[in-house]
Amino acid sequence: MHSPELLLTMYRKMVLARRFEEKAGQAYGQKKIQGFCHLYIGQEAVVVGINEAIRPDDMVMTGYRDHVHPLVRGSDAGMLMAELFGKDTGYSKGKGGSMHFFDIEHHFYGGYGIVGGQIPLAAGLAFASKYRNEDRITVCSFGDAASNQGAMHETFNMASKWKLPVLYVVENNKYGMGTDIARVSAEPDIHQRAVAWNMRGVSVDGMDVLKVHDTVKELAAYIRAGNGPVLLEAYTYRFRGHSMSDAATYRTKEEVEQERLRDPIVKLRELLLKNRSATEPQLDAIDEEVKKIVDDAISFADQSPEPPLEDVWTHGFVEEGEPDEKPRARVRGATDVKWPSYPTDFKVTWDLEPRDPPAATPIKKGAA
Amino acid sequence: MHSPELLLTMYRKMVLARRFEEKAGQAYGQKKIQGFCHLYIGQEAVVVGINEAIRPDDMVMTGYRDHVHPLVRGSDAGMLMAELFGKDTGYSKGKGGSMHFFDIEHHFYGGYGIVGGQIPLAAGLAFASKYRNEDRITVCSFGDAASNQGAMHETFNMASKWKLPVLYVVENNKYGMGTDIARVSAEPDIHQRAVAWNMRGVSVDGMDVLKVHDTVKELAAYIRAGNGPVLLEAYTYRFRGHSMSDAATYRTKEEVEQERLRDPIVKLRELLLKNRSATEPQLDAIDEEVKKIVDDAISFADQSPEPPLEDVWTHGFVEEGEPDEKPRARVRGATDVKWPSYPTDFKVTWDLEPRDPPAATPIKKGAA
Amino acid sequence: MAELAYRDALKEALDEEMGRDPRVFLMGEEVARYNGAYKVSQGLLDKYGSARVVDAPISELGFAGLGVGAAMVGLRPVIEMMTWNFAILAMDQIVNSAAKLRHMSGGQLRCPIVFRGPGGAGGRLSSQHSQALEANYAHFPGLKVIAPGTAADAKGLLKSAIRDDNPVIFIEGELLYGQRSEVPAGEYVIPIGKADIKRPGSDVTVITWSRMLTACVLPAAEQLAAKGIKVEVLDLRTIKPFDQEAVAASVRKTNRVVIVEEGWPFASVGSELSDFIQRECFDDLDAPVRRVTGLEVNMAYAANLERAIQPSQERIIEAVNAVLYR
Amino acid sequence: MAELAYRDALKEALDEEMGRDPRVFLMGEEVARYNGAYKVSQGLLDKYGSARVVDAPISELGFAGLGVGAAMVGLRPVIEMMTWNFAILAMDQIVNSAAKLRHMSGGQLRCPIVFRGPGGAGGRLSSQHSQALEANYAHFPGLKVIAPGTAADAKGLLKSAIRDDNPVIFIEGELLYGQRSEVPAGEYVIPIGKADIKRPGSDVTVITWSRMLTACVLPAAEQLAAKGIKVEVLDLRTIKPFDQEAVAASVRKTNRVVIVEEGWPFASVGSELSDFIQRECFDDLDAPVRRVTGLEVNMAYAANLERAIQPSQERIIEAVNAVLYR
Ligand SMILES: Cc1ncc(C[n+]2csc(CCOP(=O)(O)OP(=O)(O)O)c2C)c(N)n1
Ligand SMILES: Cc1ncc(C[n+]2csc(CCOP(=O)(O)OP(=O)(O)O)c2C)c(N)n1
Ligand SMILES: [Mg+2]
Ligand SMILES: [Mg+2]
Repeated sequence: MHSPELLLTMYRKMVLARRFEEKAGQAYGQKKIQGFCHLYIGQEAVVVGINEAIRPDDMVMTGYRDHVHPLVRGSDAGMLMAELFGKDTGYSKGKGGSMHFFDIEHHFYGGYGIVGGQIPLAAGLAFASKYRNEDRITVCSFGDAASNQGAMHETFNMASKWKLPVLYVVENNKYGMGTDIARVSAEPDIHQRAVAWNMRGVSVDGMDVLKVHDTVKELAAYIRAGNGPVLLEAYTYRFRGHSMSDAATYRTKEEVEQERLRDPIVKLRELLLKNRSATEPQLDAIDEEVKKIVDDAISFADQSPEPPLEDVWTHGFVEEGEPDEKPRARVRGATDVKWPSYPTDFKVTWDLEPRDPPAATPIKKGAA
Repeated sequence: MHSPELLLTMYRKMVLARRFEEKAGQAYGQKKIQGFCHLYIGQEAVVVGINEAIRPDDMVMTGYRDHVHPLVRGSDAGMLMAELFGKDTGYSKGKGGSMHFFDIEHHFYGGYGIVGGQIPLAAGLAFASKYRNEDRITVCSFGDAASNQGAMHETFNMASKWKLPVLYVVENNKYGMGTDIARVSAEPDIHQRAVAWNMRGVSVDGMDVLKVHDTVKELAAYIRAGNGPVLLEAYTYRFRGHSMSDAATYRTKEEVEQERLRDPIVKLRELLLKNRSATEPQLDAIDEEVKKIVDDAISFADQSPEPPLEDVWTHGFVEEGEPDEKPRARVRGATDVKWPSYPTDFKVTWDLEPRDPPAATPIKKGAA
Repeated sequence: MAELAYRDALKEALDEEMGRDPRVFLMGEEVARYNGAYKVSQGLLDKYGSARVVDAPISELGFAGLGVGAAMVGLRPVIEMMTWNFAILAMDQIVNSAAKLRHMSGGQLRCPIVFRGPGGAGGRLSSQHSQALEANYAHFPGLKVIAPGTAADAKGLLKSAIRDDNPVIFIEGELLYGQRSEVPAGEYVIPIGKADIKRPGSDVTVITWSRMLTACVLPAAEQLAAKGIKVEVLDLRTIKPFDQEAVAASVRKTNRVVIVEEGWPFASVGSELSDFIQRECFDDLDAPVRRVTGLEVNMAYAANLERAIQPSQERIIEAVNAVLYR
Repeated sequence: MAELAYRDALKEALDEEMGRDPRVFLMGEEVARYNGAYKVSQGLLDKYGSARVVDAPISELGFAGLGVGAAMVGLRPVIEMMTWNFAILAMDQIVNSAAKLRHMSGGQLRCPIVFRGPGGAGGRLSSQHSQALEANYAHFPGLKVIAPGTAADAKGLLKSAIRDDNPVIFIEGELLYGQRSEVPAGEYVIPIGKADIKRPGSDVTVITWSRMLTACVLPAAEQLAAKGIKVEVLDLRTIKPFDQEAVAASVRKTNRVVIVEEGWPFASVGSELSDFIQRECFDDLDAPVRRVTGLEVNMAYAANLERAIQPSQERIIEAVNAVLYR
């Protein structure tokens, strides 16, 4: 039911994600990357499973743990690494850094550092799709701890009421920084809360890339068909600390070891071999290929110049007629960049509510 | 099961509330009251039912539709009216006006103009009670439309997780300004949302003062016993517009007429007579007594002076040693004012969480 | 020229811009069926339908962010804040998302959005409902801030704001909505960042914006004229970026300045203007810059206190006399 | 005197105040089990228990409001904001509840609460995490704003803030936490509203606060001293109410002023100081007030851009030379 191509793609992407993050971690140790740096190691099955289940032109957003989301969409690894290094060749010319990746060419809309801040924004992306009758959906992920932000409540209500085409994915890695989510949540089963917004809530084993893929496949179709938003809770785990400065003493060695047994990459590799979808040498070749990509990314980032000092002043206000920056064209001289373009002349053909006031909702009397 | 005294008290308070609001509405027409003025007419059964079911030293808060909440607690009608008139003899010397009533002597903590703003504050009152091992509870009401504010989500999570002694009452009068709550809510049955915070959710016919009373009696005991917060949805209706400037054309005449048939005062009067808890002349006497109180309130407010101009500068920063204003002592020369006083030397004897880290919550795997 | 109420001038701007550009939509509390809490959007639901004139729940942070998201992908939202007092709840999405998106993305994104609604005192509404908050937004790089004082300026500037490719904070005067004044016929825009001399003069420059212009500055100038004092009234209209040239030119002409603003004095737009003037026109100033502001207190409900807290003709005249050393 | 890290000085203040007054409690994200994101509350959970050192969910608006409520009924909450960038989400409860309660209630209530946490740039954190937001709070009547630059000031002022009966915004320097400096032994408080001359001088006054003091103002003064220029460094410590007398006295002595602040220039605390000085010391000024601020741009992540955006010794020296007309 899963083609070998799909399985191998997912394997390759998870390994790419893992190696990219490991290298980023090393570079942080060498102070080539500074500030906050939130690694995604352990959680790869979530984004990879999602990405292979949606369309390339669907839109994706997340929080500050955002390196892997664009990477698996097809972003240039070297330019992502260069962004981490604060170099001119980074996607944002070193303006954003680790927490604020953006790759609009690949429909990755960021990278937000305010916990939960992306949740309303994603509803806006989805609103625009619906407004223009596009059939694209938006996938917005956020952490378990972000689910206690008021922004989520406000947005889920609107998204559900207006049936916006957006999939919210809570990447439940059990901790918000050092805090076990169950310690600060009255209802730690986050997808169970979805009823409060009359919204579909689903959970999935986020360490199993196939389950994530299959679940999202179904949900994406459901959402694309106009059924409104879904909240998907993916149970996952970060093998590293919250950020580079976190020794993660708030969890036991046993817990971490236990979780490492669920490593999604190991699991998929075993499956591929068991299935005979791939041979050891094939997989080793992929590992090698990925290693090279990531090594190249590091050298590219290393060798790239810092942004020019005048860049302090750029990307403030957009001047009239000023075009958007197209990073891959700028940095790699790419001529195949497909930049999203939106119609300026169209007709809005749908109604959010019936024009004639519906019959007044009946007056309620209460149970007691 | 309800003593005649209780029934008569509730009757008297509902009539007092109604007459007070009617007079305030008239005074608004005469421009003696200005700005926003949100009348509670039609909803009286909610606050009266609650008030007779809680203790006088329990704490109460609400939004800007706040005239009646303190009135039924025992606030001086004249001083409330004077506040509406912007006079020196008002509870806040004319600083707060209609939307910001405060009467600390009667444990009425305001009067907030930011929709939903009182929700976190009430959790703070309840937190303080718990912190000091007091057995007082807090009752915080807000409107149906306020339930879409993020502040509610954030607060309910904390209140429920920490089992704070607070009763949240959503006074569901079906509209937030001109908007039918069902038009902007994915789950318009607001108490049903309580599950999202693992919180008890209850509804009651808010036009029936006895039902409100009995429900709150039970809930107050439940909360006082340490079982945590409850969300009570009281279905009610405002007979007037949102504020004085609202012609309320967004609802049909029929709907309003239909609702007027449920007038809680008429209903209770009929019950009292049917029950033989009171005779017509007795009730008429109460009506007369109330009329006099309200007439007096108007003349008192009318005859009171404006605050002195120097008052522009008062009640900014509290200077060291500066006492709090005790309105009834200041205005009426009352010597029986019981001002809340809090211990400054005590021991905090409870833990919010067990000191030893509890066993880690088990790792979840997801359903799909 | 025809007279139009300030609210109707704004409505014309919205209507014209929604007519010419399907990407423009209006979202906010009570904007649709109720036709706007202050009736600025009267008739727009009927004309443009419920996808383009959207009644939002009371979720300021949520729908502000939703607007920003829509702006990121090619729409041009106009987000109505019922008043700017409530927008404090949405501030995170305004200053941390809208104001930073182009920069954080290294120029990949733009955020053409207008946040608009009434600011300042609303008339006997006490402290939570009577705040002039322009300084709080003007402080942040990445936001333009506009606060028109007349119907004509309101219309022309709102149209410019909607066409601008940057996030714009558009603060209307809550007490101006009913005020009628002359508005040019037909379509026109007023450029962002240009001040306007509302009354020429040579003795003192009074700089102001929004409601203070007609509520007390122009009447005070009239009174002073009767005493032979020629006040130049400079209406900033755009607060950020403000018109440095116009300010400097007027100060160089008159050598004396009074700044009048409704908001609080501390770290306000007036402070910024004063700082600019004392540095750029140091040798031109014959007296220190004086300011007339809302008093450094929370707004009271009582009529006499509310009056005393706000700038008045008397206080302006006093300040003008002070800079003239009279 | 012993040397103490800024974070430990703050911890001592919290510990001493919690020890002397059971009404004081600390609430915020990661303050308890994790001992604070910046370790300011190290050990306090163990000492005071989970009712007094409370790990909050990521619900800034909610727990800020909860704190205000607790302050209304006799507790003295210290609410930690993990950084002030996130407190923007809580701003409504800070400015619309805490700052207005005493006034709205006509003096019936008081709100003794401290909101504290780090402000300013954190070191390569890009724009959403690098904001110096003191101006936004100082703008509102009803709030005191404190921003200490040394460990000793941090301790003494935090103790005063906790004892104060008003809401206090206490902004720590995110990059100061590890900085060690001398702290007096034993208990002491530093009064709110008093500036401190951190280096006396007679040629130019440089006014600053928080991290800029040690990060660039004192080093620049040292460099200038080598050139024979005697800079008086006035550390504001309290931003609101600021020490008008100390500012005026220093300016009257030196006749030249440079204001250095980490935040953006527009409508900032520096604008306010400049306005105050040009008016109160108009005849004392030999040169216009100059300001060195964070540049009017969003913060970039790249090391060189981040450096260039922040005030520097070079820019301070340049400004000092400018006011000296050298
Ligand atoms: C509004 C806000 N509050 C606090 C922070 C600091 N902070 C950054 S990440 C984080 C924990 C978030 O945990 P979670 O949502 O579970 O995501 P995870 O890091 O586990 O992916 C916190 C508290 C922030 N960035 N923004
Ligand atoms: C944060 C905020 N947003 C908007 C408003 C304007 N406003 C005042 S009352 C109101 C409707 C509230 O309706 P509901 O919560 O149902 O209470 P009700 O008035 O029906 O008692 C609105 C939108 C406000 N005061 N505060
Ligand atoms: Mg997490
Ligand atoms: Mg309602």
